[in-house]
Amino acid sequence: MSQSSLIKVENLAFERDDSCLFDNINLAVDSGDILQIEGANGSGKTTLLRILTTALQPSAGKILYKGCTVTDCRYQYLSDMLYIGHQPAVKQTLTAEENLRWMVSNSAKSNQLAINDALAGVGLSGYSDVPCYALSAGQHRRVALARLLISEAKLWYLDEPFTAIDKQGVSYLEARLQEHADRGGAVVLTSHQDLALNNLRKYSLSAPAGQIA
Amino acid sequence: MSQSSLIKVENLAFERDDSCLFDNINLAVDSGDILQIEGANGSGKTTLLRILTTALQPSAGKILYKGCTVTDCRYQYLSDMLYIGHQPAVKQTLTAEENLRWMVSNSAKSNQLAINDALAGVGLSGYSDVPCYALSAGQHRRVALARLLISEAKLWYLDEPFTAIDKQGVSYLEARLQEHADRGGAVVLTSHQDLALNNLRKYSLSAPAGQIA
Amino acid sequence: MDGHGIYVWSTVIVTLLVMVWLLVAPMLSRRALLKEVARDILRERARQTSSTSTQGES
Amino acid sequence: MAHSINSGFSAWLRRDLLLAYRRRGEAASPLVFFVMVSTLIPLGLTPESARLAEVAAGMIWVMALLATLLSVEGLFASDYQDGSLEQLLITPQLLPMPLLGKITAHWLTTGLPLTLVSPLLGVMLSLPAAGYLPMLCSLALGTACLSLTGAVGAALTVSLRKGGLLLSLLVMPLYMPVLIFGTATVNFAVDGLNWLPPLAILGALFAASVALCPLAAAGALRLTSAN
Amino acid sequence: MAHSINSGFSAWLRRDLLLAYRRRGEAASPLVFFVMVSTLIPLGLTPESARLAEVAAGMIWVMALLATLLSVEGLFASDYQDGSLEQLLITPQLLPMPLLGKITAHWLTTGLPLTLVSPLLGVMLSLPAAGYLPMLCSLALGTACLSLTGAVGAALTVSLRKGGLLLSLLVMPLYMPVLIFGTATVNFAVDGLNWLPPLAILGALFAASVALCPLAAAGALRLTSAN
Amino acid sequence: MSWQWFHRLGSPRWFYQSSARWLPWLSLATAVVLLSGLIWGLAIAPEDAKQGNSFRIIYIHVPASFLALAGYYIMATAGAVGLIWKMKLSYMVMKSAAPIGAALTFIALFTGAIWGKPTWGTYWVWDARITSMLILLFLYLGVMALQYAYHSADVASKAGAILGLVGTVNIPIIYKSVDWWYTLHQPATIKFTSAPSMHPDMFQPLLVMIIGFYLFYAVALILHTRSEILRRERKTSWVRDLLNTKKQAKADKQAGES
Ligand code: HEM
Ligand SMILES: Nc1ncnc2c1ncn2[C@@H]1O[C@H](COP(=O)(O)OP(=O)(O)OP(=O)(O)O)[C@@H](O)[C@H]1O
Ligand SMILES: Nc1ncnc2c1ncn2[C@@H]1O[C@H](COP(=O)(O)OP(=O)(O)OP(=O)(O)O)[C@@H](O)[C@H]1O
Ligand SMILES: [Mg+2]
Ligand SMILES: [Mg+2]
Repeated sequence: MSQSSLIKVENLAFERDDSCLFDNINLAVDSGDILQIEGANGSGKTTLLRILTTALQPSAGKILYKGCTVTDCRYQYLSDMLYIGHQPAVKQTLTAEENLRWMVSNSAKSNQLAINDALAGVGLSGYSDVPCYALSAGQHRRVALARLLISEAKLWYLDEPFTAIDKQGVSYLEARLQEHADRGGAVVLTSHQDLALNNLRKYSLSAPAGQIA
Repeated sequence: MSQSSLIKVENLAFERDDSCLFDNINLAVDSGDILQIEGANGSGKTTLLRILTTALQPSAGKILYKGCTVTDCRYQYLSDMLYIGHQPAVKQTLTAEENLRWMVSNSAKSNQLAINDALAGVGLSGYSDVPCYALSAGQHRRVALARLLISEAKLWYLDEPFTAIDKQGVSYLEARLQEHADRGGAVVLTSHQDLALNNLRKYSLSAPAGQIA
Repeated sequence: MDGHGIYVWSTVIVTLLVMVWLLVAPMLSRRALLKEVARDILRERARQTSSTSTQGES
Repeated sequence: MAHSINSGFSAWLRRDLLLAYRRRGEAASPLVFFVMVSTLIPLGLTPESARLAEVAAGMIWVMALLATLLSVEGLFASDYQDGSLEQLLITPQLLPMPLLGKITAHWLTTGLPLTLVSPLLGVMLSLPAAGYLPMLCSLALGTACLSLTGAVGAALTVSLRKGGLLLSLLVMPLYMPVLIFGTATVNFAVDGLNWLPPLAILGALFAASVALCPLAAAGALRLTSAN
Repeated sequence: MAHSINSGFSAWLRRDLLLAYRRRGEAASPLVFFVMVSTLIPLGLTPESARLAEVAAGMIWVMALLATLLSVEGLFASDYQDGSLEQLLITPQLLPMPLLGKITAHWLTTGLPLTLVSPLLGVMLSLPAAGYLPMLCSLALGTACLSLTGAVGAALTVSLRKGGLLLSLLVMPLYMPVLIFGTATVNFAVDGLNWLPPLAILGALFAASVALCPLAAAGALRLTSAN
Repeated sequence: MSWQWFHRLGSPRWFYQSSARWLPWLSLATAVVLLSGLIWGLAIAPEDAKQGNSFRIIYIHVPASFLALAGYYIMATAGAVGLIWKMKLSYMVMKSAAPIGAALTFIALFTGAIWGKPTWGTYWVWDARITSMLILLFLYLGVMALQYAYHSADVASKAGAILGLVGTVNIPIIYKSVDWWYTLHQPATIKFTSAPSMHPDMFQPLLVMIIGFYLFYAVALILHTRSEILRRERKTSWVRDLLNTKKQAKADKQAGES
């Protein structure tokens, strides 16, 4: 039944400038899973996520999506995937609404109603016509996170999604992640916080030897 | 005994584009205090901190440092103050060590030994000659936070200092803040996390009416 | 060289200087690199011995 | 998939046009630069119109080239900083199409306005009447080549913060043929020669750039943004 | 406090020089730009030395001006983005001194190299022999004025992301007097006139800029970065 | 099996070790050829009827110009091989070829400029070949600047290779266009002395010098590549072993001597 895994990572390794960041990573993510990647600062969580999204090339190993390597089914894989990184890809000069409309333009649900709902969901309903440079740090991130309320992607990769978000926002987001997993989606996220989620699995990256205090 | 307050804020108000973000803020911070400013995203925590550091002008009210308005004793106040904002002021092309040496160049303790100790303290001892763009998100912030281990400033303003820092790092920092307060310093910080600190006081900013979900 | 000597010799000298630099620069950097590697090896050895004798330094 | 390839093009085209519209003041800057530098020239050289006429075509072209060069630097810079470029790299669409969309938007907001305003400069620098039509044609085609080639350079330098002037070093040599045939088109017309041959060469350069540059830029982007 | 005022100057000077040194390749870019654009000119105009000689002084000055203009844009940009500028605003030192340090570093890394390399361009554009010394003097003084004035513009535009081309709009008018007296110095010398008067005017412009520009830039920074 | 040599050729280690063996012989040959060519050209060959002794600059100028151009193609080819076959060694060759090519281009420009003074009365004219040569220098400098700008050696070499490739497409275009541009403007006063009419006594030393410059190029390229290999592989075990065996050999030698 190995095909039934949504994502299967086999013997993944990454080295940069001839020094190995991690190797021998084996992971499987199924529908309904939420996988939290843990590890100290600099242990390679972001790097791992970027490899999973195909933005970086691994030095060795492979990533299978529904049993087929991601280079072979690249279009399908990338269409089913959503990634929110450290940098939220929010354009400073556009308003929250315009940013969101642009970000989800590939999605079927990209109508005005859905966008308004999503902005209301992340607490930005009053701000839809404020340019994003005038938003606070947390509001800025919320614009990017609003994608989660519209996206139809099955697979979410989230790099520290809770950064700068207040408590109420965090619990709202947690509920949203839970819901996505319950509906058969899968989430891979990094976070330094403990999350209140069912069916949460953890994967720990160890820090490169002897360098982290 | 009102002079004994290190910082005293009286009737502070701030409005931008004719809409009031907050008003009537009264605060006092004494030696040994740690003050956590709380509030939802967009409630004005960063704005308040920037006003306290004199980077922004308040619309009304005043800030007293040891009983004298900060515009009058500007030099003294700014010399005794340390501010780490959302943007950590870390130069991407310099190494961690160079960044730190530069940041603390006004401090008496800015010798090589102190710098190495500080870098080791934040877990970057192996990275002192890596340019900062090659650091991870958390390591990047740690470079800025290393200032706390050298600084002789009495008054620390920290805007979400724990962003992107791992758990071990957070508890190390908490201990450092505690120590600073115990030695007679004062800390004003914002954070969405609950902190494990003695003599912690909280100040809540309420969100501007009806806009935050 | 009937007044043209200065032109000929200046070109010859500059050319030779550049060519010599082209040969010497890589040799110097190679030597510096070899030294650096040697230093790395020594440092590693020192670290190994110290970490086996005094367990758990910073 | 045909649909989605196209949508990559038009979606990014529309987005970049919207962004440019949001910063109208700034999007107009290459134009302002073009006009202002052209007014510096009489100050630096000579106010005599007979002598200006001799240099007019060359100067207009040199300044158009510089204006394009300077603006092409921003093609990917802000996208890199705020993470949009990373998102672009992981869109399912093939990379060259969105890039072509971005480059087209760039041309529409710099090359095209430059071309349209050039007759004004022609008047200021006393360009002979026969030169106007060839100048419009050659600038329209030529600035498109410049945007396309510049995109490759911009992609190669995007992850170097503030790489703007390194960019000039990289692409300026590549710009020289365009400059030569561009000025030749105008000068041929002014001298009463047949100006179609140099224009045809510009057209050929344009065709080659459209075919190759988005590919090269895509390769360069994957490379540089991966570190 | 005398000590700390000076330390504000030299600390920021040293820091910016270190930053420039770290990106040597890039710090050399204004220079490269200057040289490369100067080769565009014969391509655009004419390869004949007699005609080039006529425009040499003006062209060298226009290109030096552009190179400075383009590099001055980066004076505060990266500091603004990474938060260093905010830290600068809350240093206890008086703001103009650190700013003067930054501006000096900028001149040392752009204006000075430009000046030193200008004789080479003089040769390439067939500048008559009498023009070299005046060119060196006028460029040294003039580029310093340009750096100082440019800093005010850079401070005004820093909080508008990517305001580089808007900047040109702001400072270009301020650059015109420098350009006029700079070229005049060289052209007077070439024509066998006394070139000291225009140079003296440049000197006066420089003195005024040193006194005023850091103050104005400080005011502008406080204003723009406060939002 | 047939790929084995290819694989070996791509191995920096193999290159480093075997080049150490040929290098002394190659250097010797270079020195002999260059010296004899230089003496022949500067002292023995007859003076030119029109230009007198300044003509002797040709013995440096022309070989340098040849190599400057050839060097670009060598560099671009190395870059292309690196991109296509992902061969580390050829990236290192590419990186090494850039400064050498730039230096030779500089020599060509410098000698040409100096030569211009006695022949044309000016150091610089905007002749088609001269202009293209200047542009070639810029292309080289661009590749070098890109190499220095990136701290990651991997990214730097790939970026340099892409730029090199774009440059190769462009070089013929640039040359053709500059040539065309010049014929539009050509002032009649300036002409090169034409090569084919050269007397054999003058031509033979030129040939020797050209061969000498090719050899020199090879030596310089190998030297630069060797140091580049060390730089990039300094963390690998074979470099460390290399140093250990070297030390061992030294110790043995000392023991043998005493
Ligand atoms: C900065 C100035 C100069 C540059 C950049 C330059 C460049 C070149 C180049 C690139 C070539 C090689 C052409 C080829 O491979 O076919 C060449 C050949 C040659 N150059 Fe120069 N040159 C310069 C000045 C001069 C001067 C002043 C003279 C003598 C009056 C001269 C005489 C020659 C001769 C005789 C040849 C070889 C014959 C030929 O291929 O036509 N050059 N030069
Ligand atoms: N440059 C600006 N121009 C106009 N309005 C701004 C600007 N910066 C912030 N604001 C507005 O001021 C309010 C307060 O912002 P501030 O950054 O102080 O919030 P915060 O409490 O720090 O939030 P967070 O928890 O998200 O960091 C927000 O509603 C925001 O939209
Ligand atoms: N562009 C880069 N070039 C070279 N090394 C890098 C680069 N980016 C990251 N690194 C190094 O790779 C390691 C892993 O970085 P990564 O960003 O993946 O860590 P992380 O686990 O996400 O850390 P954090 O919790 O701080 O976000 C770090 O040691 C870092 O120094
Ligand atoms: Mg990370
Ligand atoms: Mg905030």
